[in-house]
Amino acid sequence: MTTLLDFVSYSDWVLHTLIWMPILGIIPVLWADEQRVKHVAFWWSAVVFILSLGLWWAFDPTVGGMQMESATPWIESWGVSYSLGIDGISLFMVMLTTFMASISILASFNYIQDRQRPFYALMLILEAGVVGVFLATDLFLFYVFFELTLVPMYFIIGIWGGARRIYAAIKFFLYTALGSLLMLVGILYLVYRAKMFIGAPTFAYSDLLQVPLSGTEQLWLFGAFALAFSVKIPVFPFHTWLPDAHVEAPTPGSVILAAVLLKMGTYGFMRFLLPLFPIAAQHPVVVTTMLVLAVIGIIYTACVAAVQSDAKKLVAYTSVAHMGFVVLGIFALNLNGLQGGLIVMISHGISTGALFLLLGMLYERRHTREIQEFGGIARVAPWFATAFVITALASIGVPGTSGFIGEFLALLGAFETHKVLTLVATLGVIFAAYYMLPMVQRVFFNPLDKQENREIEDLSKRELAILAPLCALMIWIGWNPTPLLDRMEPSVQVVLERLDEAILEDQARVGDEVNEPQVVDGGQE
Amino acid sequence: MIIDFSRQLHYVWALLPEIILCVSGMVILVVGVTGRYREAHLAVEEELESGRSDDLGWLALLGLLGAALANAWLYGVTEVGVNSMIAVDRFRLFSNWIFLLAAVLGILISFAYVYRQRLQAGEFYALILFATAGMMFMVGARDLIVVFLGLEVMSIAVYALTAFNRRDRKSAEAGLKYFLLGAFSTGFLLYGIALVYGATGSTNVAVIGEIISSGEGSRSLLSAAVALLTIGFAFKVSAIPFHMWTPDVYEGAPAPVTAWMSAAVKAAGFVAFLRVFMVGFGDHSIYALWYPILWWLAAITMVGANLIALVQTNIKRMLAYSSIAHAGYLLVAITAANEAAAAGMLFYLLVYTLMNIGAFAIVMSVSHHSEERLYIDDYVGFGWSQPLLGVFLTVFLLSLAGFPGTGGFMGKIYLLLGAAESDLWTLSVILVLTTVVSYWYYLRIAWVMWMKDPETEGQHDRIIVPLPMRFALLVSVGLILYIGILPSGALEFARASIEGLGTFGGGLIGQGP
Amino acid sequence: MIEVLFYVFAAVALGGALGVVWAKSPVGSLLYMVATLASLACIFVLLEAHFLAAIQVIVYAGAIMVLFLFVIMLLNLGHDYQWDLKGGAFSLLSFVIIGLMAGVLVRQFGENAITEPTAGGRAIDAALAQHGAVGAIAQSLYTTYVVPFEITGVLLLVAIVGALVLAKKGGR
Amino acid sequence: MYNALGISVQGGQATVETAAQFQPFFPGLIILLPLIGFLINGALALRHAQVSASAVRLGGELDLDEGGHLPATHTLPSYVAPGVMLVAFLIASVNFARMLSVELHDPHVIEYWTWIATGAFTVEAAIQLDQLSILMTMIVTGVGFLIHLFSVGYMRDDAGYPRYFSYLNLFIFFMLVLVMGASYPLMFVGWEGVGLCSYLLIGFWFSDREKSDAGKKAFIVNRIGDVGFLIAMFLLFGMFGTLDFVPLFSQAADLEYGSRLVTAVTLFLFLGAAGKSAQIPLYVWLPDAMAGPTPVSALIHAATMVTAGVYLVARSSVLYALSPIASATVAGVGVLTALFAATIALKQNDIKKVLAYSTISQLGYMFVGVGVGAYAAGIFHLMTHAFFKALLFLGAGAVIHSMHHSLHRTNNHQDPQDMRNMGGLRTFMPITWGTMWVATFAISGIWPFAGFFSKDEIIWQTAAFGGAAKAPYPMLYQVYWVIALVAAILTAFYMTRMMVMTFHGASRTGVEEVKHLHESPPVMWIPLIALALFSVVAGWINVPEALRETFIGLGPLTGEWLHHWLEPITEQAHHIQELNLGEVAEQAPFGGGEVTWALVSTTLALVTVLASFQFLRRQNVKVAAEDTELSGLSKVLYNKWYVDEIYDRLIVQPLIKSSRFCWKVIDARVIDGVVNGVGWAARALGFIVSMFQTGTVNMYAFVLTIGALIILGVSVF
Amino acid sequence: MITEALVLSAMIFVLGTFGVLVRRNAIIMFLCIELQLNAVNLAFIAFSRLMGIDGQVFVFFVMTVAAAEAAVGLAIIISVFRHYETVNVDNFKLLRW
Repeated sequence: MTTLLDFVSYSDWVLHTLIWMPILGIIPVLWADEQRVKHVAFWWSAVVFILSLGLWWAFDPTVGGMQMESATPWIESWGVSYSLGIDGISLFMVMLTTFMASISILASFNYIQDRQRPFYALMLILEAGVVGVFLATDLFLFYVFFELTLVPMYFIIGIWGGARRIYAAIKFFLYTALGSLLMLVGILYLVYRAKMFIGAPTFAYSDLLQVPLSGTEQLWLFGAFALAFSVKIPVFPFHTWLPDAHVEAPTPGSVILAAVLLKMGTYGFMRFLLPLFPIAAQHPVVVTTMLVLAVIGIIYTACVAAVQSDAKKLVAYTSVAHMGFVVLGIFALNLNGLQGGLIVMISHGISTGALFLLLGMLYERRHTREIQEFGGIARVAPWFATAFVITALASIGVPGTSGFIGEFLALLGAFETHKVLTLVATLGVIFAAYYMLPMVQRVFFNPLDKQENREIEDLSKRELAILAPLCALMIWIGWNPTPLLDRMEPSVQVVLERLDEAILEDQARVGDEVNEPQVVDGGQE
Repeated sequence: MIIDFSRQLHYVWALLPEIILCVSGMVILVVGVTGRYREAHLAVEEELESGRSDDLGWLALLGLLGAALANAWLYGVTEVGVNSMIAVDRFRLFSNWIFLLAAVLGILISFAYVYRQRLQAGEFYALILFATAGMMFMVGARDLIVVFLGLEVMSIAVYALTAFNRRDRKSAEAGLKYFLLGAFSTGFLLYGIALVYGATGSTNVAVIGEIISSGEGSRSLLSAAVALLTIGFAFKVSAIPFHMWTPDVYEGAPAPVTAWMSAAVKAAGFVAFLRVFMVGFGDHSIYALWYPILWWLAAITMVGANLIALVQTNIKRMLAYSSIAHAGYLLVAITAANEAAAAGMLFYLLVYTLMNIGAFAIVMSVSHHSEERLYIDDYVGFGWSQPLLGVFLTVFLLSLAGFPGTGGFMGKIYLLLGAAESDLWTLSVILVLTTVVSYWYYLRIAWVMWMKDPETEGQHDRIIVPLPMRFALLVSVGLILYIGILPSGALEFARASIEGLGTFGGGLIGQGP
Repeated sequence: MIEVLFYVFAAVALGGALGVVWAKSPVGSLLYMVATLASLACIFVLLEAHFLAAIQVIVYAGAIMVLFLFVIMLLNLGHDYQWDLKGGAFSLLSFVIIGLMAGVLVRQFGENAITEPTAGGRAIDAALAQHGAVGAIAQSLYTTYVVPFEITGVLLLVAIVGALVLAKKGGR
Repeated sequence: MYNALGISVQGGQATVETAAQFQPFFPGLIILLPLIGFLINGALALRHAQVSASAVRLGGELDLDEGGHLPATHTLPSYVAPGVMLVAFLIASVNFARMLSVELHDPHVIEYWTWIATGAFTVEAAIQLDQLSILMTMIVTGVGFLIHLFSVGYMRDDAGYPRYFSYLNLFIFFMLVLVMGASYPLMFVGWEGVGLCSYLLIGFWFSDREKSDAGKKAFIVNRIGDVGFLIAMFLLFGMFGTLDFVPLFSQAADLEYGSRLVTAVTLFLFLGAAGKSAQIPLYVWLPDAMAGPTPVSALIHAATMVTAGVYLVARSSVLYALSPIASATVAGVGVLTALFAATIALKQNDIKKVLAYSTISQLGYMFVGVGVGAYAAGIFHLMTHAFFKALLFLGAGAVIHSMHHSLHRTNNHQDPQDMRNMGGLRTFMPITWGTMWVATFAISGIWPFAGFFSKDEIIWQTAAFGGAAKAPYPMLYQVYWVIALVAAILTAFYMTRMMVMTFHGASRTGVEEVKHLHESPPVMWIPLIALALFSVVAGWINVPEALRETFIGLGPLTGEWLHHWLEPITEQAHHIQELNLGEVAEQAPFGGGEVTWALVSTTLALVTVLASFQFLRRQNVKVAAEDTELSGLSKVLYNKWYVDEIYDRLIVQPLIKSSRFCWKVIDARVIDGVVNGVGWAARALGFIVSMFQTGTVNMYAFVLTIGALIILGVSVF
Repeated sequence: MITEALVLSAMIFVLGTFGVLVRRNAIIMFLCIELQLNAVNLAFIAFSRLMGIDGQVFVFFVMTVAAAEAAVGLAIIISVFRHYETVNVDNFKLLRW
């Protein structure tokens, strides 16, 4: 495999292809006639996914830094370059994106009945944007992609969504834009500092890492960045856009939103927040605040989820809880926590994506999402029920599924640093059962007492083809996450080393100030 | 060619674009008066679409082409000395491009309107050309007298254009308001000029700058002068609280005039503002005086305009408030008063011209080239019945909102970079926060036209987009996207245009209020 | 002597200005305006701006004010004796504002009170002596300020065109 | 550098060499076979479900009796499911035999693949073969096989037959992972996995809302315990840097005795154990779990899964030995549970409920055993209990099966599980009657049945521990001992009551119904016989030395064989105990040695059984439909001390209410209120500001002038 | 006398401003604006006593502008009058908010 990939010099073009190919896909999608457009879109995205599969082999798991890097000057006077790269943190995010994108396009065959061409075009743009977010190693480029994902999602929710779609779409848009624009100011501040330090403006991630920042600056910038990412994740008080967006979005939109868009926030934490502002990120107050928010998110949203009457809203709230685990893992600031967070991200992407798919399929059959309306469906749709139960179990982190590995590692990591908070967070495990099982029960079990429910069809072949790989992945990762963990570890190590070094440097700096206050002449400067 | 104004003829060369514009304006007037009178008949759709309806418009475009050629030619000219009354620097030439572009786009989109509303084409286009010439005088001047006269040429032409549609009482009312307030603010501007003159004894900004930095000149007069000049310019660029005329005038004026003037007049105001303040009052001592004023002006303008825009129902009015908001963003650049900010302002004005005129062009198509269906609710279902126009309008709106992938985004970044150079972080934060507010009203149109289900079918089926307007739209969309994706060329161009402008007062680190 | 004359004319000018604001009818305002203009012309003379004083009377008081009068007559507003001042509070507030504004301006002027003509003033005297009142201005108008002078030509053309278009009756 | 204690993280590789003599016989297959069974049965189940779904869709049910012969989806599982169990049991037996033949001191760890490896934390997917795990494996596969066999008969008519067996096989798979896993995380996989299967099987008849609810309740309550397990793992990882048993326990011996950390770990572990093994306060799910098919109750909720807690404590014996507080807690909770559950069992009328509370009570005994440091005794009782309780449940299942058939035939909608509707079944079901009496004697602790040996040892060890030289809380243990004795008497009473109400006295089933009562088919009674056999003989593998010495020739087996067998597992714990507590006492608190008290307890039990048999036989039991309201203590006992209601009032309802509050108030009002409020305020502000735009030029000029004045003022001053 | 002239100009200027603020008649408002321009002229001339002839030249241009403005302004007023039959600015409220 590796030889084949080398032969076609895969590493040289794959990253660019993954971004630009979906965008180019707009042309055939807009060209195709209305009946065939969905197939065109699906196969196009499938090819993108297949191309991304090569990363598994082409990626060197021993290297912690960026791989397959390429940089082309873009806006030279601002120091902006079109530079891409991949490492262990982004590798799986990219693959998850290409995978979930093609899955959700496949899942929209029935759901999207009108205005198909624009829909699929937007989906492809969205895919390109998200892949770009994960691949960009230039903050400007990152920001562009980060924002770019908003527009297609806005239209996907707003045009193909439910009754309150406009409210949901605008809320989603404004909420996330608010955060990211403040981040933009932060980025510019960073660039301005870099210009003073290096002499030329630069947005390159690797250059910005070199910029020395004082503690206060770091805290402010951390705040700006963290707000953007926290809204995206979303972290507790910024989460209310999510249920609305999820409920109103069409199934494929929800899937993409849950599976990859939320990950952009946590990815940002790992990729930018920790390495760029290591002092602030390790500031006890900051860490505690983030952890407390994460824990509130876990418990609180689980509670809120439990009393939802709309199944989709329930799952939406659970997303917040899951992402709470990710934040918890990240701010454990150790190997277990970070890797656990990454696994939760992957697992959540797959399992919650699958849950939204299943609920979407249910909606296609019954045109309602009210839990009360269902009951006993397992009797008429056993395959459906089986898939749903497996997914639900993965979602609540039953051992043997992907969810467990992530949550376990995240909690394990967090426990090392913050015992009490982790203790509370662990209660989330109970709450997960508290929200998920009643829903499963009321939808799939209980008496089959409604005539409409009797007529529910079981999964079709296409739907099975969608769900089977997802379920297989949930279980496979649950039993053998090591190949994933192996590939992440060096990159996570790099982040952690950066944190450690920063603390040492800071101590050295403080030490200098304390020990040698008498040095007046500028010899040292 | 070297120009040192040792001979009077040099003035002709230096002012060649303006002269060409004035001459072609006069030609159009003459042709318009003597030319064959065209009866507007009802089966005009075809003629409307092709844009053949108005020969005078093409004539005006020809004149603009000539001016453009002259402007390009001026790049080969070398200026000797920096104190002459007429500046032949790249700053002026870049601004000229903006005015020419605005005029070209404005004329291209007004063909059908002029025809439908039976406006006097000759006078209409001539006034646009004269106003453009006025703007060019204004920004090309290093002497406050010329600035003032250019401003008056522009203003009087625009007053007339605003009230041009004699059948429309809104147009007349707008003209009156614009005229009264414009003249009123001119009084302040003039008084400011008088005080500057009294303080320094000169009306040449370069000389004023030198005198101020040498420490001469009465500070007490200067401080009042700066304030009065700020008021005068703030009125022209419609900064809050000198913005009151803007929404009314933009709503009342004929649509193509609104489109054109919202971009061009503002651009002229800003460019002159920048030159006067940076070159004339660029010294640190006096920068400290006007810096907080402009800081607050920018902040209030950004906040206020965006807030009011939220509650507008008329799209022209909403775009008017949006233009005020953009004035706020541009004021940030003037507040920053450094090289990057100045270049950013030029760049932003260029992009703004494209996107604003583009947006208005589509507004005009929707309103059937007259003054109807201007409410945001009239856009329900527009996107789906006219997909291409819908996409274009979406692009314009996203660009106005400053979204990545569009020129508006790059412009905003440039402004923010300029603000960063002067450490204007609070202002930057206000800028981005108000941008978020602005998303709401820009996206509102997007949601109305794409996401709402229309109650009546086919209300947008009879939209005509004449060939010239199509051309204008394609050019603007293409340029906006091009600049949004590959901005380097335009950026470099804007940056190079700033070189040698004069002293820069910006970069007073940490002098935030 | 000159000072006394100045104060007399200043008083008339101010009174006229007040009258413009205060007069009930447009025609009354106009007449007060003419008075102000005339007294200002006299002050111009006192300040050695003879040519401008003449222009002030001929162009301003003569031509422009007559134009106003024409319009007032055209619109048949001459017999309009309606009091059209804004309401009391508004006026009061406006008065406070302009009072403050005047205070600020006067304070600024007072800070560098110059009474004696300086080098510039002497240069004017010299120019007046050499070229006469018209020549002194013409000298710089056609040399230094030739460009603005040309622009005024465009300006007037624009004004004519604008006025023609707007004042023309009805549609085509 | 990421290990807090600086201990290198390695699996149990060191032990592989020393155990060179022991040749495991495909141990992986033991786990794999049930999994294969699950996959086959699962596939059949899904296939069958599609058929039945189309029948349901048409409005009816799939009636298997109508078709004449059963489809392949129903015949195949009958062979596959018990078959894989049998093979697994045989393989386990071979391994057991091999282990018997060699002196295996250190556990034998077999690694398959690296499960989780983050760089800071590594867990192998490995199984551990040692005396304890092989014993548990034997119990699980052996009892499991018998119950599978029984189920073939019991579930024959059920539409979900293949699904049932797929769940059952999956359960066995997870149970084996639990007992054979070589690390806490792997054990946790089995731990939650069995909980999951329990959930699925309790809610097997998911169309019934109550049964579905019961499954959910079981899962959630179990999860509460699982949190304890998780936290304990986190703590252990922090302490040792590994979660593999072998390196962890070898380091654990070095810990300080009674340190707070160990106490915390063991208490959290016990929280997990209490959840899984239905101890106070987390026992509430087990009685409800009787909603599942009866063989499931036998397998999961009596013989195997619920004993996992005991297994956990025994497995972690080193840690518990280090923490006297935790041990006392374990024993205390155990003994309280034993008494508490026994009191409730006194007044239950549902035959399975009686057995359920009896199970809880017996589990309490096991915890007493492991709590007083008698880990082998706990495991011993676990084993004997597995036999006789499985037997009791299967017997009850046979009764219910028979009752169900007769009620079904006569279209009677009475509850087939209510003992008030039974009586006199002895004549119709002699085998069941006989085997169940055997089990009753066993559970009551009457010599020479298995329960006598195991239970009596626990009671005795409690007494002895209370008298240990340096026992931490001697008084406490004496109280435990007395309670344990009382609970034993109660056990004898309620078991006799159950037997009498079911099998003796006059038949209360009804005239027509009686005709349909019948003994079970062989596939069902053969397991009964087999289990009855074990219930008699199983106790003899661990005859206390004292008894053997006193009553010479009571058995050919060596005394305390199980103790010796488990010695490699428990020796470390015993060593710690001896070091810190000294020798246990030879005498009970009120005097008397082991033999004496054994005699006393068996006599007490026997007397209780006989007396209550005589007393209860004459009592006039009314049919359920005609039974009168209870009052006083009886009512409280009948209503299970109202614990469910109290939990509902104190925990469930407040939780739901606060959840609603969070949603309706905090989320919708406060947070969204702020969000929408900002938007609303912005628009309102915009509206207000736009009020200046009055349309009159004066106003515009006025605003302009104010601005001008402000700017002038600012710049001048 | 120069300072006095400046003070006079300031006073006439603010009086003109006052007129614009309080009068409703468009023509009179325009007259008040002319008043402002005259104040400016006075200031220029006063300053030109200090600084030279440039101020006077400027006044010349201002007067031209005033004339041009008068032409267009009055034309606009006529145009408005045709629609509204009044020059009272309070009536021009079609465009607001």
